[in-house]
Amino acid sequence: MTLRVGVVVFPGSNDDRDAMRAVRLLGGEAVAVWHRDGKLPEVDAVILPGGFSYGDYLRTGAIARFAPAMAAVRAFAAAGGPVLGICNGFQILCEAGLLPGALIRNRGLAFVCRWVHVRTEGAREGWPEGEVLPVPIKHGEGQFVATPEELERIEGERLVALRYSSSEGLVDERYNPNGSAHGIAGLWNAAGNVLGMMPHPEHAVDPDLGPTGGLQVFEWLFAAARAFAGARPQPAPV
Amino acid sequence: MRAEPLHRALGLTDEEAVQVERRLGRPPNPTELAMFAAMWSEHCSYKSSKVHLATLPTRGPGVLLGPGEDAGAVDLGDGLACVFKMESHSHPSAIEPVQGAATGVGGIVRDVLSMGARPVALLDPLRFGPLDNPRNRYLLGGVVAGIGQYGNSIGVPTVGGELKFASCHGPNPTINVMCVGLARADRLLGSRGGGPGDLLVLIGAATGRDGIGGVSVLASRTLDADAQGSRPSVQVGDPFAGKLLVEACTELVERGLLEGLKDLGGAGLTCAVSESAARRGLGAELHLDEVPLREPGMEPFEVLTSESQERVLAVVRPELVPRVQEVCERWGLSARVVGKLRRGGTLRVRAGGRVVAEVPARALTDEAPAYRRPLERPHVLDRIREDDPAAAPPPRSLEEAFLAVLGSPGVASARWVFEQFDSLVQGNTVVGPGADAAVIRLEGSVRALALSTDGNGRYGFLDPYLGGAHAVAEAARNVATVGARPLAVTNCLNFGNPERPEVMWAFAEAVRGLGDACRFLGTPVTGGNVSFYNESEGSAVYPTPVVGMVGVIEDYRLLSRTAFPSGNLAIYLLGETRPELGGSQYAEVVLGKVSGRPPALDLEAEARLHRLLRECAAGDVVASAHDLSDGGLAVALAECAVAGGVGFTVSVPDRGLPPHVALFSESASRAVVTARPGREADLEELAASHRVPAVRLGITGGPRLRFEGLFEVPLSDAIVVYEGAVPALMSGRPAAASA
Amino acid sequence: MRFRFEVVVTLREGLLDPQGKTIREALPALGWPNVAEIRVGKHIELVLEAESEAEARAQVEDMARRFLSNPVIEDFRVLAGEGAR
Amino acid sequence: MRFRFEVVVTLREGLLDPQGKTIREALPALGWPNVAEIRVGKHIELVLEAESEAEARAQVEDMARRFLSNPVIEDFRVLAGEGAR
Ligand SMILES: Nc1ncnc2c1ncn2[C@@H]1O[C@H](COP(=O)(O)OP(=O)(O)O)[C@@H](O)[C@H]1O
Ligand SMILES: [Mg+2]
Repeated sequence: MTLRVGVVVFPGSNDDRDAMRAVRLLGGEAVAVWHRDGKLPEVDAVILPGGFSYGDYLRTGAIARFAPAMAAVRAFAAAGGPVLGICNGFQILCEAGLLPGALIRNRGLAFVCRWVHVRTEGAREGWPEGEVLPVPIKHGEGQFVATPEELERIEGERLVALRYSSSEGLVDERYNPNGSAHGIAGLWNAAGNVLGMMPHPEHAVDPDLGPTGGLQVFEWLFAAARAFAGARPQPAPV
Repeated sequence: MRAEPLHRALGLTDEEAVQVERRLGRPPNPTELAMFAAMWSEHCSYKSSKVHLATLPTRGPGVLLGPGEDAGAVDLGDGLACVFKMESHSHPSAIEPVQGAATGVGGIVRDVLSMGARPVALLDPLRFGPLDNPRNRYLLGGVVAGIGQYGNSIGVPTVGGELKFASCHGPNPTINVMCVGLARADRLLGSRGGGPGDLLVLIGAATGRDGIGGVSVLASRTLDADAQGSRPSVQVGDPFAGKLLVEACTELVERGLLEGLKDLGGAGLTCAVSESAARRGLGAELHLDEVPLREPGMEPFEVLTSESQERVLAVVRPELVPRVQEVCERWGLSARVVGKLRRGGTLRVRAGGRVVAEVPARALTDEAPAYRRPLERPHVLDRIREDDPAAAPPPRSLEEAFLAVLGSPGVASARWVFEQFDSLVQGNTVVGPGADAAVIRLEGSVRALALSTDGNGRYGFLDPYLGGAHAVAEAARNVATVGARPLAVTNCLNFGNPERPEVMWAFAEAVRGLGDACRFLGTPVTGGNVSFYNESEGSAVYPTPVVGMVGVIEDYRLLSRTAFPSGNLAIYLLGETRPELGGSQYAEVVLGKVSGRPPALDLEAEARLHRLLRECAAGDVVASAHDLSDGGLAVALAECAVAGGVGFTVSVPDRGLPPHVALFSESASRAVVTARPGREADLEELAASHRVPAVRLGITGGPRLRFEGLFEVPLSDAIVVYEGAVPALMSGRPAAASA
Repeated sequence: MRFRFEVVVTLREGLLDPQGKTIREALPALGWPNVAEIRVGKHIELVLEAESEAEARAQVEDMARRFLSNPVIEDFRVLAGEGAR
Repeated sequence: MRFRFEVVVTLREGLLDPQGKTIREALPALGWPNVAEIRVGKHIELVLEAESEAEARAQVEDMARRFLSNPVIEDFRVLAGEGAR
């Protein structure tokens, strides 16, 4: 069965085509979802892509989270559908309250485009713990922040998905490119079906272009999509 | 005192005012005069440069669109066209670096968009004054932030550029930007499509009082203390609106809804409408009341010359207008019919129910004045050129000289700059910034574009003819080094005040050098930009022609990279080294002088090297390749080592040259390569067959850069010096190299 | 009627403000060593149509809470509308 | 003594405010169709040591002009220091 992955296109999305290309490269079918659509097409997973929705004006994700498509994504997530937010997608998920915390200006204030390593945490189906993934980041506002209580809850409930690390998997401030609290690069929601991350896995799947640390992320997305599709009531045969 | 006549206040000379009246057969009204002033400004009319630019080779088998359009285009085969152009945004950036640079990116992107192409890459050649001056740091920081803000937001990868320094760029930073786009060759939008009756649709942002008189005041008058006074005409870029324009325009083109498209840049609507009409041999009707305004009470002349950003003018068949508007509405953009093309050649402008201007469209465009300004070779040059740095005594310590050159900011890594740019978006970046040429694959194929921008101001100063020729040769060499075939050239010519005969002489020489090199290397010039008046406080920029080269690589999987990939590889120097330190990085950094003659350029040898490098890549004979430029052999070897994290041991061939000359000579037409294991003989044979000298220098490996019998440096130190120089300077601390 | 309001959005106490921190660290070298604290927030000026000032203010408060600020990291205050104009 | 000041930095009149424009155009879809104008600027809060309020204010004015704002495109105003604390 070919999995169908919806990629929401907001005005200002930049890496939407890139996410769709990655989905196709890995054997899925990519479907563009327009931000004004209040209803998702029949899909098994959703990606909120990177970019600068609404120019990042006011705050990253602040305007996009009101899009009709986001209401549909919220419902999709509530029903257990897997949702992956990449970079601006992560920022939108936080703004929408689907993930805790927020992303603010990088500690160094400058935009950073660079290959980094991140270490996986929070083992689950399709997501082994302790893998070190080479992936690129490219953002100006990727510093993850949350109140101390919120951070405690995030750690306590093991919601961290990715932390910045050395190529050996050592987590240390030296490898933290933006000042994120606890070196957090990616987060799960409590149910484990929504994943937000600042790095760009869609730019790390094609060996012609560089390392392929992004494959792990899509493996999870596809595993979760398969499980979700399997559990969903099938349309009655006509 | 009597008030200055209006035409002079607007920047027209008395003679030009007479010409305007002659073209009209009557005195112009103030609105018309403003239109002429904007269109006949140096920036829009190229009146001082036209006669020289006409000598450039612009034709070739692959050229689809040459100069004269918003951007040039070459055929890539497989039905694809590459559209590309370079432009300067130096003057606005000197006044407000963030917005100046940002709007520069926006402008060049719209130029490429206007030809019906999707922008796929940006490159940004940058030149500043020395970084020990806080104002220069402020300018560099601001320009980089501005380029990032715009380029990153619109989703076009910034994949290359230059970062150079010279005192002359302190008061006159030189900010160029190149955009490259791809289009279906059969969908290219020249200014030939469409005809009488087609409508003019203004798409994008509302028109405000941005840059009113900006063209003539900001760009065509020498920048000086009174630039303070021109501050309110700074334009603020809206990258989000720019992104929407990119998406809307590419969709309009894909759907085949447009007959033509023009960017609104210098001289705003006046330029876009008059050129749209004149190039088709037509006239037009323009209704200013239909133009969406951002501010109340704008005068017709303001609406006509406003340079508000994020606007384009489309030529649309009447029946297709609703579909055009529908696409624009989807992207949240306004699209308003503001006029119509008509027979007869007259541009008639209406506002408030009356005709406010009526002029022949061609009088504004093709019939603008052209000057053959006086040229004079500056005699001081003779003395400076006689002072040959190769005749100076050798440095006290070669090692110190090496570290000083490697850590000089014009040689050291530009990572501090390019990490602030998204180089990956669009997912086709095979090689991003930090290499000889950037490589962007053509989606769905193994073919790729290779892109490089190059210019050397010191060479331009010492010998503008060679400065022009070297810029082309180096850009082509960079493209050939990765394994690509150079196809065509765009350029930006950065000079001082053209009314000064020495400046004009240098300009003419540079253009001659550029043209000769392009003719010889078979890379026609498809477009470019001239930036004059880069002088203030009595000092002009070096004559700086900057070249943007587009090449094609047939299989990007076989490209050559700079980095030494592993140890135990034989290192070769290709090409001949002569005692050429004139205008070199070494002379500037170690001897503190910019003097002598730039390296000679044998274009025949250059072309042979390019063919060799290409065959080395295609035949998978080499494991790495890097051309030699600033800093010569020593720097090139260090860059290969730093990039790969692999040291080397070499013995520098003496051939009668003192070691420091052999290490730092900037003789042209050279490269360092490593042979694939077991392919050494093939490499030597191939080099011989192309009549390119190839000397085996040594071997890769180990944790040190070892120049046998001379000195050695730990690789880790070299990395600190090379990578640390610019960040240290930008933080206001002294560089590691001088510690 | 038209009413004008100003909304000030500030980062919540306890959260590090990267911009403020960078500015404060730069100040001594620029000749202002005596700045103890500096925080950078947003200042938003609005003009809106409403039947009454009270109605306008209620809308602005709502907008500030739900849209102009992010409660996870920011506080806001609505400043005296300077009245219709 | 410590004094607290607020500096408001706004884009100069006549200049395009892309943020304000984009936000205003988005507002109707978010349920606030009645906002006529919106401009986004910076709000900077400072606490500094000085001998007197007058001296403190003079310093803040200077800082605002030379460093906190960009006179090419921005205006600023220094708001009443809320006094020492
Ligand atoms: N302003 C810049 N923006 C992006 N990339 C840059 C910039 N300046 C330099 N680079 C990159 O750094 C690398 C080294 O530049 P340079 O020394 O000029 O190369 P070369 O000598 O091969 O022409 C190139 O890949 C270039 O694209
Ligand atoms: Mg090179």
